[in-house]
Amino acid sequence: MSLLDMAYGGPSLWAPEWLPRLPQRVVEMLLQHYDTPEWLVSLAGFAVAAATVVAVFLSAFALLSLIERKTLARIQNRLGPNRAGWFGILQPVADGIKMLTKEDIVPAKAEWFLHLAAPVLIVVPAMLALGVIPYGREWVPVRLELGLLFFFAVGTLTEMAVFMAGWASGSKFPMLGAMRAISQMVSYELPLILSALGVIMVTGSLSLPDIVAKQEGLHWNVLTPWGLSAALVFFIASIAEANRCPFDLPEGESEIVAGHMTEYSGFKYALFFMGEYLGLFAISGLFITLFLGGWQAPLPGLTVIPTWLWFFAKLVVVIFSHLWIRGTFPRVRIDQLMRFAWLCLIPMALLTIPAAGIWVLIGGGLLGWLVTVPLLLIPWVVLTTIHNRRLAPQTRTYTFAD
Amino acid sequence: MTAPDRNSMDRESPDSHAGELPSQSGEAGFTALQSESPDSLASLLARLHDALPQAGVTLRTNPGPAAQHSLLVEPTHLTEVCRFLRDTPDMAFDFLSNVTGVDWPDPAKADTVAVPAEGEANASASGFLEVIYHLYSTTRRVGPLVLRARTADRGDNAKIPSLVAIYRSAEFQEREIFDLFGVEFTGHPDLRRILMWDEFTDHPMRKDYVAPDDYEYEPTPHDAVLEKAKRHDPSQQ
Amino acid sequence: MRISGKWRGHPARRLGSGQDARATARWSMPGLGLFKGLAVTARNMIQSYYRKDRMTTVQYPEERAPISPNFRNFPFLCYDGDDPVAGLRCTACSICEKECPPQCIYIVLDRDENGKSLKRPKVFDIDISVCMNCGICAEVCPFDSIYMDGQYEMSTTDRFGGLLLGLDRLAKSADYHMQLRPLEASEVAARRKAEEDKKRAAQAAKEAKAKADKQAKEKAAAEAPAATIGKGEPA
Amino acid sequence: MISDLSRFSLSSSSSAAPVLDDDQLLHVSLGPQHPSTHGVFRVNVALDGETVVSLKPVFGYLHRNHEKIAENATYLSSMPYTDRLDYICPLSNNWAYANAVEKLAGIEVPERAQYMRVILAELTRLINHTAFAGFILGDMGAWGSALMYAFRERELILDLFEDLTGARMMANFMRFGGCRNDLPAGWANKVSELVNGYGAFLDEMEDLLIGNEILLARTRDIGALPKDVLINGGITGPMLRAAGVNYDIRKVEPYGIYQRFDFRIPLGGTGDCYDRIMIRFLEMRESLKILRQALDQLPEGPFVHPKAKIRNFKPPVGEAYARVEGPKGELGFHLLSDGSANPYRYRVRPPSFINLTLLEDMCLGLDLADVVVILGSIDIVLGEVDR
Repeated sequence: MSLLDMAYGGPSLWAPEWLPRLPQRVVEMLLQHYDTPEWLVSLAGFAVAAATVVAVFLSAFALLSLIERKTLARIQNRLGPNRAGWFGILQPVADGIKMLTKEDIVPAKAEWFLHLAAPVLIVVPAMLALGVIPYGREWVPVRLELGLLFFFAVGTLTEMAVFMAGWASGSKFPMLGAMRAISQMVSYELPLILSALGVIMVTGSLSLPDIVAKQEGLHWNVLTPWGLSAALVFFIASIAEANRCPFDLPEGESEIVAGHMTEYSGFKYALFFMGEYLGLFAISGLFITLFLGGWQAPLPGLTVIPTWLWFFAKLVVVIFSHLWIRGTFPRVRIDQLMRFAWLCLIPMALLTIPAAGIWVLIGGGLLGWLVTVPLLLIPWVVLTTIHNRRLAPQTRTYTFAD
Repeated sequence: MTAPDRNSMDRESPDSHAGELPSQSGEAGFTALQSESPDSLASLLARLHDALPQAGVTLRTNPGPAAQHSLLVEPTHLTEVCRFLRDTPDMAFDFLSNVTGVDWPDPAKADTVAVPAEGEANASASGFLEVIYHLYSTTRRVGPLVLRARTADRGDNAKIPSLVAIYRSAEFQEREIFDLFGVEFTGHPDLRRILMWDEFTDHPMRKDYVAPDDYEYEPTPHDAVLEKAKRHDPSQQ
Repeated sequence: MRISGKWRGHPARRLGSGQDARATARWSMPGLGLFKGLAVTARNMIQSYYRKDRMTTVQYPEERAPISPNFRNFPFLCYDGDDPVAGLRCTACSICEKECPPQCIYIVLDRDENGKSLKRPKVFDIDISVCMNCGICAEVCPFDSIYMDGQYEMSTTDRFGGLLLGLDRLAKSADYHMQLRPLEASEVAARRKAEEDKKRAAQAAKEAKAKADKQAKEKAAAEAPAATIGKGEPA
Repeated sequence: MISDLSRFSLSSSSSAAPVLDDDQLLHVSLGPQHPSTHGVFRVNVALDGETVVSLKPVFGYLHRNHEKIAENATYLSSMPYTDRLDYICPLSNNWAYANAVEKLAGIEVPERAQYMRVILAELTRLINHTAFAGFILGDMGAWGSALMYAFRERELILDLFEDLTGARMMANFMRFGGCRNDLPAGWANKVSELVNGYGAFLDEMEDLLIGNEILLARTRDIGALPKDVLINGGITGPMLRAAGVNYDIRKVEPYGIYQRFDFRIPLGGTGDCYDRIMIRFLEMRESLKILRQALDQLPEGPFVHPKAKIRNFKPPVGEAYARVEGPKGELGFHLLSDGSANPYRYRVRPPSFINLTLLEDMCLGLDLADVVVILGSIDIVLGEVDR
């Protein structure tokens, strides 16, 4: 028997499925071999699992920073970075070296400790949130019964960190950015959580692995009317939570230079970027988990591919749509942003909850569709049209004088 | 001259469309804008004399091919004249396009460019600063009506009343002339330097302005400049 | 003033050729404009992989965009023949120096020991850190001497000296000009040749005349032996 | 229900901004190093929350006293400097200056040169409005896409300029009495090709921009002022026409040969930032029309008046004010000649500069984010503002 078989109790499981957990198991086995106390074994196991997640997502961050630039470049008919290494593959390394070697400037009026702590506090919650997401059938860094709650709880820490950064910089643009960030994040947290409620109702669990398990066999939540509606709300709110275009007001560079990051330089600045990208991974990961079936393969025949690869494939798709949106849309204004949250997203998120309830009550099927589709579609059309009418005039007239 | 009304297009009416609106002023549309001939300028002048006899507006002829003749207005009556030109319905000079400042250290030269009529008094003995306004009428589509106003001298009395209250477009242009020529526009709401920095003291567009030689040393093929730079920057000697 | 047309419609509707649209959509899908925008960017992204007019980047050191024959950069001085000193067309007349807007040309006339003008520059400097490539020097030159170069890779590590071009770097042969701007150069060459021919013809005529005079003089001298020596050939 | 909830709005665009004590306001200096001030422009804004309470523009960071330089240079020597006024559209500036000098000295321009000038000026208008569409999206936070598409097409026109004038931007092409050189062989055909293909690009840009709900939301009802205020404030160009004022110098005072072409002046209704964008798009369509006609009618003949002087040009004593419809508005040159080789006084009437007169009026009571959009919709170039 191979080491793997010994570790996982039989050849029935396909080895690559276990690959991400291999370091953890190896460390645990080694420690058990030397009669280490049980608590130390599990502690070391957690440490290694965490290290795996950190390593994976830090390299993903580096890769994404390159991919984002390449994709945006292509959208804009440019080539993107292609000088550092083959296809620009070493660009993240070059960026990293640049960021590390740059002078760290702290403004004279800054609260130096908070100024230092803010970038760290941006990264840590994103990392914590990444810890509860099930990446594969067997790859769940931390199996928490209240995983979803934990995710949202640590997510709110980001707001504090952003405000800390803005306030501690002792400067005006960061302050404006921080105030924007707080109002935006608080407003969009609501639709984010409310739209997840339907999933919790249907699953009956706050545990993320359970939510994924419930969606097996293409019973993805997004393929139900209430799920689609909730997914839409969640996706839009997640863009705002991740401070991405078109909701990137806190760092709206054409208005307030770089918002809360204006007074940062060097590695602290890089940490903000890292936090932002990790946050994007986390929120996209949660989106996949809640609505896109998590690590589930779309078709039964495709299960030969390891589940964690499925997860990352979906992650690529979700993140690409973020990039695509960034390459297309202008930024909204703060009052429009707020109005959209309170008058469109939150009512819709609230409506998905009874819709999910009705869906469960009826048990899906054609009747479920017939009842819930109008229940959701009509409010969507009405709300967005009202919103659109407020934003966009119905007609415009231009005359031509000879 | 018929005055086409720019506001008269009924844009909101759903029935109006191409070709149905009456053309307001004949086939040509409107009088093409041209510099007013001395005759019509003279009639305008006559009306000005009638309406504002105290203003002392005189005609100045432009000897060049452009033939844009101008009206010289006493600075003390400039605002009245402009208000009259703007508010009289069949004049309607509602658009102040351009404000130019000119420095005339030699007053005789000023009279070669804007020639006074026979027998009229020539410019004062001392040099002066001149402000030239180009007025247009967007409704009547005529112009430019050139107005000139001259200060008493180039020193403390270089004052001309501001036109900002009548033509908002003069706001930045008057600030610019104040900055670069040193004409004080009395009544300007916010008369500060605009292009030069606040601490700057001289008026660079005046003819007798001497540029400071406090620029950085830089090798150049021009020996004179080089020498000057070397004199100024001892480290290069 | 006549109103000749009217565009009336929902903004999400394309203006088209600017022709008058009268149809008005009562309701248009919210977000339709956003989706149209997404379609445009997606099309651009995909087409950037195979359409040359979408991906116009020229990767500079490896590839270079073709330079138009009219392209102008810094001036150069044209000389005929092989010798950049003797063949220089410039006569140091200083017209370009006077007309140069940023005053970046510096000319010193070459004189012999008697102070007589040699009609050539002793110093001809162009400070290309000041030059703004306007081409007025080439335009005003009456001697077909100064032309605009197409050379644009002029970067140097020497901030001052490297950007001050003297005669040694400015003088370029007429062949170079012909290569750079065949149209202009051949026109100039033809004109110069015609002038040269004219000059030569005039000179030949003059010489013939001188010869005839000489012969006449010789004839006269034969008759009167104490004649002065005839004037030498013109230079 | 919706209108009841409008009190959630953080923007007090509907109500007058409350006037607070100065120390309760947030004073922000936008610029001169700011991503969306279009150069080294600076505005000092006093904010109540994010609402603009006062706004003071600060100029002069790019001031080089262009007018003084021109007074010390010959008439011809100022021509390349006019390229650097509004460096997005140098050929319009060239024309405006040549126009003024021709008026001053009474110089005739031959037929072919007139057509060449119209073609170049309308191509310049295309460049300016195309780039504008990119910039305004940039000001709204969509960095890149629209701007890159705009610049991609702008490059094609700049290639044509390079073929003709020798430089992509600093053209220095117009001369008093014509143009510097004739069209190279095949140039007119290349322009025709470009003009024929440009409509497709405009369609694409319109798809990307004009229906975009976010853009609509950001630009609608922003920065509109009454017509008479705009005229009184000296606002010209697309900004004025977006408010519905039918005033285009190409029609009002047809300089060059504009009276020969069949084109229309698009007029907006409200004059908000959205109308300003649309008017520019419609103007580009009309420019294409003018270009097609000019290319069809382009006659043979001299490209410069045979008696035009290049060296030792001295206009007679007098003065002239001439203006053209530049892409950004009325671009005027006022020249005073004392008969010498240098102008006695050389004055530029820069449209970007005077269009900024009403910036504060447009921005008061709006958000900081709107200031950026309004500034973008005015379409300024600092080379011209600061001169």
